[in-house]
This record gives sequence, C-alpha cells and structure tokens, in this order.
Amino acid sequence: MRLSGRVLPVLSALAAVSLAAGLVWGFFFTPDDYQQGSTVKIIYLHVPAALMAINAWIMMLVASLIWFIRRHHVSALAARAAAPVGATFTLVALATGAIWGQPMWGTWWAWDPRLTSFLILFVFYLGYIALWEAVEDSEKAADLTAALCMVGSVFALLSRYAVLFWNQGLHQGASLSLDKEENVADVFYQPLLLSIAGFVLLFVVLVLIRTRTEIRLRRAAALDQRGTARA
Amino acid sequence: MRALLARELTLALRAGGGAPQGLVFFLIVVLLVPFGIGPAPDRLAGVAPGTLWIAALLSCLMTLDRLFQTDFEDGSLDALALSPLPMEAVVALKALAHWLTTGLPLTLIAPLLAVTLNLPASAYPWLVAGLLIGTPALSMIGTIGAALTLGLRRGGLLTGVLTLPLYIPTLIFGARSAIAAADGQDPVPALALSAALTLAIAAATPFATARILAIQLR
Amino acid sequence: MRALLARELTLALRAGGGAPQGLVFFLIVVLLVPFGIGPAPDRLAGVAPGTLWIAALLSCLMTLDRLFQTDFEDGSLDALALSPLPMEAVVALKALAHWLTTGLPLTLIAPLLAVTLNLPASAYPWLVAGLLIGTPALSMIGTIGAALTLGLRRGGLLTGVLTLPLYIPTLIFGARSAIAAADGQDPVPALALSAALTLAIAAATPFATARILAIQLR
Amino acid sequence: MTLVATDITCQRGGQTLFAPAGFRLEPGRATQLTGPNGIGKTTLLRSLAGLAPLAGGRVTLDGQPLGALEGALIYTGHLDALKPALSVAENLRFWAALEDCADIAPALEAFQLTDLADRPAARLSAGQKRRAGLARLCVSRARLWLMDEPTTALDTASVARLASVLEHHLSGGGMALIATHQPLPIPVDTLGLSPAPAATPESADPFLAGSFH
Amino acid sequence: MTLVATDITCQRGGQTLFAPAGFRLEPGRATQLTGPNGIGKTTLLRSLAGLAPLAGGRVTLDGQPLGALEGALIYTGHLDALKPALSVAENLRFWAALEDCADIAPALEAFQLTDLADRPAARLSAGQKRRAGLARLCVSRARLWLMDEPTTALDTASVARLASVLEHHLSGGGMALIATHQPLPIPVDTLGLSPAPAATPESADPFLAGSFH
Ligand code: HEM
Ligand SMILES: Nc1ncnc2c1ncn2[C@@H]1O[C@H](COP(=O)(O)OP(=O)(O)OP(=O)(O)O)[C@@H](O)[C@H]1O
Ligand SMILES: Nc1ncnc2c1ncn2[C@@H]1O[C@H](COP(=O)(O)OP(=O)(O)OP(=O)(O)O)[C@@H](O)[C@H]1O
Ligand SMILES: [Mg+2]
Ligand SMILES: [Mg+2]
Repeated sequence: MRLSGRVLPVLSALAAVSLAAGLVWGFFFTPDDYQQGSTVKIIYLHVPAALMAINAWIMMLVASLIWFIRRHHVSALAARAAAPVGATFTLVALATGAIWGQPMWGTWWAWDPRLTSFLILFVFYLGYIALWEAVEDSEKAADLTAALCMVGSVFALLSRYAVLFWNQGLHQGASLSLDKEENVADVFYQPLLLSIAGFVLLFVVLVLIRTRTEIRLRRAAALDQRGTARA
Repeated sequence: MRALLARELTLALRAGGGAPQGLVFFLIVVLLVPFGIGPAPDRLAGVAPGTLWIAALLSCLMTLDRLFQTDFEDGSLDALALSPLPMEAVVALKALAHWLTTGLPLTLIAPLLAVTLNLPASAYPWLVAGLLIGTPALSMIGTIGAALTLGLRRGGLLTGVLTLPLYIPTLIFGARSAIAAADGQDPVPALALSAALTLAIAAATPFATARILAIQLR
Repeated sequence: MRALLARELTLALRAGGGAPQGLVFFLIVVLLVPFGIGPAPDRLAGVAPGTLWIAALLSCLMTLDRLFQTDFEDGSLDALALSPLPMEAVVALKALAHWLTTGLPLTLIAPLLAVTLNLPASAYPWLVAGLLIGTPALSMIGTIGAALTLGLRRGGLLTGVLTLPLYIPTLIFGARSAIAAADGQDPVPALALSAALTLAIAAATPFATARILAIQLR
Repeated sequence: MTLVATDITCQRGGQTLFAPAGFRLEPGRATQLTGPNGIGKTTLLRSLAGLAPLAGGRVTLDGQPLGALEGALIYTGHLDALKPALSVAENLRFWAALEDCADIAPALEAFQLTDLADRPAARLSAGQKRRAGLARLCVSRARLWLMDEPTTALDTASVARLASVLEHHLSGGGMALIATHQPLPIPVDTLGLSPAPAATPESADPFLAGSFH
Repeated sequence: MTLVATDITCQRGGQTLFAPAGFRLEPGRATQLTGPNGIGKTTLLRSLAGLAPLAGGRVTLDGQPLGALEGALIYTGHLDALKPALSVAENLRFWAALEDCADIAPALEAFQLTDLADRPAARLSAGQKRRAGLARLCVSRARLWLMDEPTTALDTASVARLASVLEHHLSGGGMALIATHQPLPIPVDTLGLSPAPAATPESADPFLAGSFH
C-alpha cells in the first residue's frame, strides 16, 4: 500500500506525458496516408486500446489464479479493479473501430471475426462485473469471479477459433510483429509505440488507483462491522 | 446414482416441472419468428437453422437456471453434498437428466418445426445430427452458469448473461453444419468440430461445476 | 405508493436485480442472431426489426417471471394484500417499475443494436416509436402471466408459455411498422393500432391481475 | 372493538380440519391458539386475515363482517416478508411507509435490531431474521395482530422482548391471536383446536354430496 | 469413535463470531449447543459438516481430521430438503436410496408420517414438513447427527417422538450435536457459546491487518 502510494504519482505523470506525446505526435505531426487519408490517425487510439483490452483480461486471469492458489486478498481486488478498465478499453476499441469502419469499409459494423471476438470479450467483461456486483459476500464473490475468469478464458479462446472458422474477415492482421517484413511505415510506427506505452501506463495507474480504493472500501466495511460488534 | 437420475426425471416431468415447458417454449420462440420477421418463405428458409438453434439454446437456458436453485433453496444441496455420492457425479447426472428432458425431445421435434420455416429437405439430417451432438454440451455448460449464480435473487437472468457467451462456440459449429448443407456445401467438418467440442466440455465441466458449488455452499 | 415504486426500483437496480441483466440479455439475444444465421449483411437486414422485437419480448419475459414470485415466497405478498394499498395499484406500480427498468432502457439501446444488424436508416424512428409504444403493453400483459404461475416451481417457464401468445398482437403491430418503414411502405397505421392496443391493455390488466393474485393467496 | 367468532371451521383439500370453534377477543386481550401439528392453526389465521375463505361459521369485528376492515389487522406468518437484498432498515422503512409511519427507530429498538439496521437481510441468522420480520408489527397501526408461531428461532431474551411488545400493544387496547406450541410469558386466553368428527357428507367435498351419485 | 473439538472458532463476513470453544463427544452422548441469536450456532454446525471452513481450532474424529470421513455425519438445517412436488414417501425414498437403505417404513413410522406418505410435501403444515425433514435421519447410517433447531414448529407429541428417535440413535452408539433454544427432553451435555472478546486485529478481517494502512 505504501509502496504503491509512492509510485502512483510518478506513474501517473509518466502516463500523462507519454499519452499526450504519442497522441499529439500521432494526430498532428504525421502525414496523411495515401490511401486512407487522415482517418488513419485513429490508429493511435484504436490499436493501443485493442491491445490493452486483451491484456487486461490476461492480467485478471493471472490475478484470479493467484487468488485461487495463494489466497492473496489484494490480487482478488486487483482483478476486480481491472475489469471495468478492461471493459472500457474494449468499448473504446469497438467504438474507434466502428468510426474507422465507416470510411474504410463503408459500414459501421461488420461481423468480422476480429470485431466479433471483441464483442464477445466485451460480454465476458460485463458478466464478470455483474457477478462481482451480484454476490453479497466478498470472499465468495472473489472465488466465484475467479472461477468465471478461468472458465471464461478457455471459452474466449474457443470462441476466437470458432469465429475464424465461421467467417473470413475484412480486418487487417497483426502488422506490429517485429519479425515481419512489411511493418507500418516508421513515421506511423514510432508515435504508435509511444501511445501504446501511454495506454499501458494508463492501465497500470487506473488499476492501482481502483485497487487502492477497493482496499479502503473493504477496510471501511470491516471497521464498520467491528464497530457494530463492539456496540 | 440411479435414484438421483430417477428423481430428477420425475421432478422435471411432474406437474410444474421443466420438461414440457422447455419444449413448449422452444415451439413458441420458433413460431414467433414468422410474426416478427414476416411470412416471406425465402426469408424464412434463410434463417431456419439459425432460428432453431437459437430457440434450442434459449429454451435450454430457461430450463437450466433453476437446476441447482431449488435444491439450494430447500436445503437438498447441503444434504447431497454430505451424501456418499461425489458432487461431480451429481452434476453430471443432473446435466444428463436435463438433456434427456429438454435437449433430446427438442431435437426430435425440430424437423417438424423446420417444415414451418421452409428449411430445404437436404439439410434435415444435418440439423438433427447437429442438435443431437450439440445440445448435451449446452446442458453441461449450463451447469457452470447455474452454479455460479446460485442463491442470487434473479439468478436466472444472470445465468443467461454468464452462460450465453459460453454457448457461442457450440452454436457456431452446430448451426454451421445445417446452413452448409442447406447451401449445398460440405457439412461434415463443422459437425466433427462440434462433436470434439462436446466431448471436451463433457469431460471438463463436472469438475469445474462441483468446485463452484462447494464455494457456494460455504 | 411512492414507497412501493421506490422499493421496486431499488430492488431492480440493486446488486442481483433484474434491470441491468434485462438489458444485457437483450443485447446477447441480438448478438446471437448473426452466429445463428450467418454474417451476410443482406440476410441480417431482412430480419433486423423482427429480431429486435423478439429479443425485447424475450427479455421482458425473463425479467417478468419473478415479478410477484419473490414477494410471494418471502411472505411480502401476503403483507401487501393486507396493507392499505389496493392490489390494483400494487400491480400497476410493479408493471411501471418493470417497464422503467427494462422496456425503456431497451428501447433506448435498440438503435445501436440495429446498426449491427444493418437496419436501413429510414426505419430507425419507427423502430424506436414502436418499441416505446409497445413495451409498456408487454410489461402489463406480463403481470397476468406472472400472477397465473405464482407459486409453481419452474413458474418462470410456464409464465413464458402462457404469456407469449398474449404478446403476439403487440408483436405483430409493433414489428410491422418498422418493417413497413424499412420496405418503404407507410408505417403509421400499424403504429396507431399498436398504441390503441397498449391503452386498452393498460386500462384492463391491473384489475385482472389483482383478481388472480387474490385467488393465488388462498 | 370486539372480535367474535362463532362455529368457524376451515377446509383444506376438501377436508374439514377442526371441529367448529368459537372465541371472543376483547380489546386488551390476547388468545393463544393451540393444537397438534396439522390441525389447522395456520389455515385459521389466514382465513381470519381474509387471505383464504372460511368453510363455515361467522366472524365479526364490532358486529361488522371482518372482511370490510382492511388495514385493521396484520398477519405475520411462517415467512418474514424480508427482501434479502435490502437492509433491515430498508425493509422496515418500506412497510412503515405503506402504513404512513415515519419513524422506524422505535421498532428497531423494540427488537434490538438497531445494530443490525444496515445489514442486508440475507446475512442475518435465523433468529435475527425473525426479529426483523416481527418488527413490522411495531410500524403498523393495526389493532388486531394475527401471529403464526412468532417465537420460532427466538432465544429466551428475544421471546421476553416480544412479550413486552405484545403487552404494550394490548395495554393500548390492541388484540392478538397467536398460534404457537410454546408457552407465552404473558397472560393469555387459550383456544385449543380439536379434530373434526368424521366428515359428514355435506361438510366435505362437494363431489361427495347427494347429487353426484 | 469420539469427536474432539479444541479451540474452534468461526467467522462470518470477516468477523469472529464466538470465543474459542471445545467439546468432546463420546459414542452414545448428545451435546446441546446453546447461545443467543446470532452467536454462530448454525455456522458452527455447518463448519463441522464441512460445508464451511473453520476459522480456527482442530476437530478430530477418532484422531483423524473430520473432513476425511464423508458419509459419517448427517446435517439437518433450518430447511427440510423436501421437494414440494414429490410426496413424503418419494422424498424419503430418494434420500434412502442414496444411503443404500431399502426400507423407509420405520422412518415414516417413527415420525408418525405413515398416513401422510402419499401427500405432496407442498401440502404439509409447518410441523408435518419438519417431521418429514427429520425422517431423513432414520434412513441414514451416519453416526454423528448435526441438528439445527430440530424442534421448530413441532408440537409436544412430536418433540417426544423426536426424543425417542434420538435416544434410540444414541443407545446404538451414535452421537448428536443439537443447536436449540428449547430444552430437550433427553439427558444431554451442554455447550454454551459466548461472544468473542473484542476482535484482535489478527483474528479479524485480513484488511484490518497492519499492512493496509
Ligand atoms: C469495431 C471494431 C474493431 C475491433 C474490435 C478491432 C480490433 C482490433 C484489434 C484487436 C487490433 C489489434 C490487433 C493486433 O495488433 O494484433 C486492431 C488493430 C488494427 N485495426 Fe482494428 N478493429 C476494429 C475495426 C477496425 C477498422 C474498421 C479498421 C480499419 C479499416 C481497423 C484497422 C485496424 C488496423 C490498421 C490495426 C492495426 C493492425 C496492425 O497491427 O497492423 N480496425 N483492431
Ligand atoms: N396447500 C394445501 N393443500 C391441501 N392441504 C393442505 C395444504 N396445506 C396444508 N394442508 C393440510 O391442512 C392441514 C392444516 O394445515 P395448517 O398449516 O393449517 O396446520 P397447522 O395447525 O398450522 O400445523 P402446524 O402446527 O404444523 O403449523 C394439515 O393437515 C395439512 O396437511
Ligand atoms: N451470509 C452471511 N454473511 C455474513 N454474516 C452472516 C451471514 N449469515 C449470518 N451471518 C452472521 O453471522 C452470525 C452467526 O449466524 P448464525 O446463523 O450462525 O447464528 P445462530 O447462532 O445460528 O443464530 P440463530 O439462533 O438466530 O439461528 C450472525 O451474527 C449473523 O448476522
Ligand atoms: Mg402452521
Ligand atoms: Mg441458526
């Protein structure tokens, strides 16, 4: 708690700086794409958000496993704290994708595998959050949501392959991989990396803040209980 | 074991049980579709396998939500947990009973309803095969959702929210095969994948569900 | 009166309540459709209004089944019946609370989902108007089904069976108007009929439901 | 205001439950309803409350038929009428609002629930739940209390507390009819129900009557 | 076979419920568990049954940890584990089948349910329901009976019947731990639970521990 309290301001500052720099650089100091025009700039929101949406779930999975095995209370709360952040990133990825899709594919939405599996991911986030909300007992809620997270991860993977089988899509593949020849041009690449870093930091900061809040809420509830017990 | 299966089946078939309603619900959802999207035969034929699958899925879901709930509310689940029968067996038997009273009859009646939706004749065997292979998975997966939402008021609804995304792979593979057959493509790969999926799910879920139930009973 | 409305809303919105789940369920049913019938945009556009209406209907239904059930099970309904508030008012308020937490939000989110189903833009206002006029009727009618099946195990499902046929007129008129608009025909007559239907239903159902509840409590 | 019941009987599943019984309840008095399991105590209370029909006999409150007096009675049954998702205070406040009673603090106090006021009802023990259910009595203005086994799950201290609440109600001119198997620590009249004599054709199922030979 | 519990405690919602308690239960003996409402009797019984975790202390049955002995105990709680749609006999026959017990007639007889055997459980009175729930004890081979307020809703005759069933179980070398507020008409040891001393930081909620300031 103390450590996280000290790190938090620094991280926040870093996140703000890299986000601002990445986005400003991306939006105002890169040339328009010859094919896509200025719409390409939405990539600086879209790609980092999409990456973090997935990573947030992975982080929740890891935290849930830690809770299940070691019963470390903070990890349960960290998973809980990450869910709304991850859901928001998913929503941002979906929204920016839709906004991008309108000029590029001529439609706001298509049942492309990538988009579809993101939608499914979003539903998983919603279910996870709803379950946390619905269970009264906090320890039980932690156990149940952890179970859901693990089961959900398996099925999210399954859905991904099922969806690929179901429809070949419009969406471009991953072009950020380092070993690939044709990466996006450098002019786009560097600010993109910067804004991805910004999103990562933003995620860490938000999760830290939310975890600290959750811990304090739990402490308050526990103190409250002890108060009533004494009275 | 046999006693539990017999009890589940009796309860499902007895007045107020889930079995007839599951079927009637299936029937009604399918019958609503022409009212909702209009009676044009082409349009209907295009959506027939999908409609049947979605209806099957929803009616499985509606019958599932109380799978453990009533046992939980009247204390039977406590007693079952302390009985000599392992919880995994209880889960598997309950899923089996659920499938026998919902998935199976619904599969058998599906061809009849497909007629009202103008499904091409070539797709019939694939539709039935798909449902026969896929619906047990729906029952098994459903136990997870039912266990997770045990004891929550309005748990039934949350069961839906948690379970439906888990159903998507089964739905895709299942419906795909009938659609492929209707469109004159090869329906076998989808069916094979569906079978593999069902086997994997049937092997894994009783353990997951039993674990979740133990948490719920605390 | 105000206390009852406030209580119903709190219960619906409180953890485990029906309100968010009703919406999410709506979302998920709509989401399932492309998986069931395939991703082709034309096919989807053809079934879009019908899908949204059927989904609205089902998610109303799923939230309805426990409308009186929990109050019945925990003895609250006995106490309400003996309270100074007339039973008709209790019914009307419960239906209102149900619509506010299910029908209304669902109507507001429907246009967004219509995008994913490629509904033609011209049909949007008619879709929303139809849902806005029709969903209150769904909540009112639902009270009848919920009251009839009170106290039955698996009542939820039977509610569906009894209520769905009652929903058909509302569904037909409601969906018709959006379909007409999408196909370039005049959407007004269907909408007018739908409005008349809703008014008649809203006037009559509280009395019918209150009577049924009195019988159930014996 | 006096409650007079003459020759009342109840039926369940077409069968008469107990021999016709009568009693008279004056303001300030309580009557304990006793009888073996299954004799029909619960059924009788629900019939008096107007929730179920009486099979025979007459009940009047000051000469008027009982049904006309909605709001004049309150019934607490085997169930506690608590919403698990709401806190004790929220539950009680709702019932208080229906009776136009603004202050729930005395009711909480009377059943020693003040400390538990913010706890969701789902997290109460059996006895705490029962106390929260009984607190509804204190926010109602009903003169006649119909209580079905109110002492279930209560410890001795809580039973004493219930008794003092009852005494307060009676001393204000209230009346109570209480079905219970446990002796109550307040002075009460007793009405014991006894089994009905072998069913006569008229009193039993309509399909046993003469015209269905 | 002897059940020994030393220094056991339970928690609910992160709070220790009662001061560490210990008891020793020999074959043929019953212990009555007493304490005010909300002290944790139900929680303790469920923990011993293995349905909930113990927060502290050790429980052994003949030196072995209790959890290893599934099927050696039976728990009857506030709820009766009856399916409303099934008849009394069907309900009982199911539980009997799980325990490989073929004959339910003695169990029905013991609780005077023979006449009600074909009645659906939904149509029983409160006391009849409880009796049907308790009949489950008679079809089980468990040596240790954990009972939570078994006398709820029972009339005096039924309490006596329960007592004789208990005595028969004990005389066969069985053991029973019974949480109740009512005196039992059989000789029992008593274990009274008393409130925990003001929570020490360690024993209480993990989030009250030092590192979370
Ligand atoms: C609404 C739906 C959309 C979703 C959920 C979505 C999702 C994603 C995801 C997950 C990634 C990261 C993939 C990776 O790096 O491996 C990504 C990258 C990308 N998306 Fe989307 N997308 C959507 C719509 C669109 C649209 C409409 C376009 C433009 C035509 C688009 C263009 C891109 C591009 C160019 C990338 C970068 C790919 C790369 O790494 O080279 N996306 N999107
Ligand atoms: N729903 C029902 N349908 C038919 N018979 C019923 C129903 N409920 C109860 N009975 C029967 O009616 C009789 C009276 O039941 P009631 O609940 O009034 O008894 P009681 O005196 O309150 O008993 P207890 O002391 O056990 O609570 C019982 O014999 C019971 O079996
Ligand atoms: N689900 C729960 N979550 C948190 N606390 C709970 C929960 N259920 C009960 N409690 C609390 O735990 C304590 C012990 O409850 P328990 O049911 O074990 O009491 P009890 O001794 O059986 O009481 P009673 O005599 O009223 O049945 C009570 O103070 C209760 O408020
Ligand atoms: Mg009774
Ligand atoms: Mg208890």
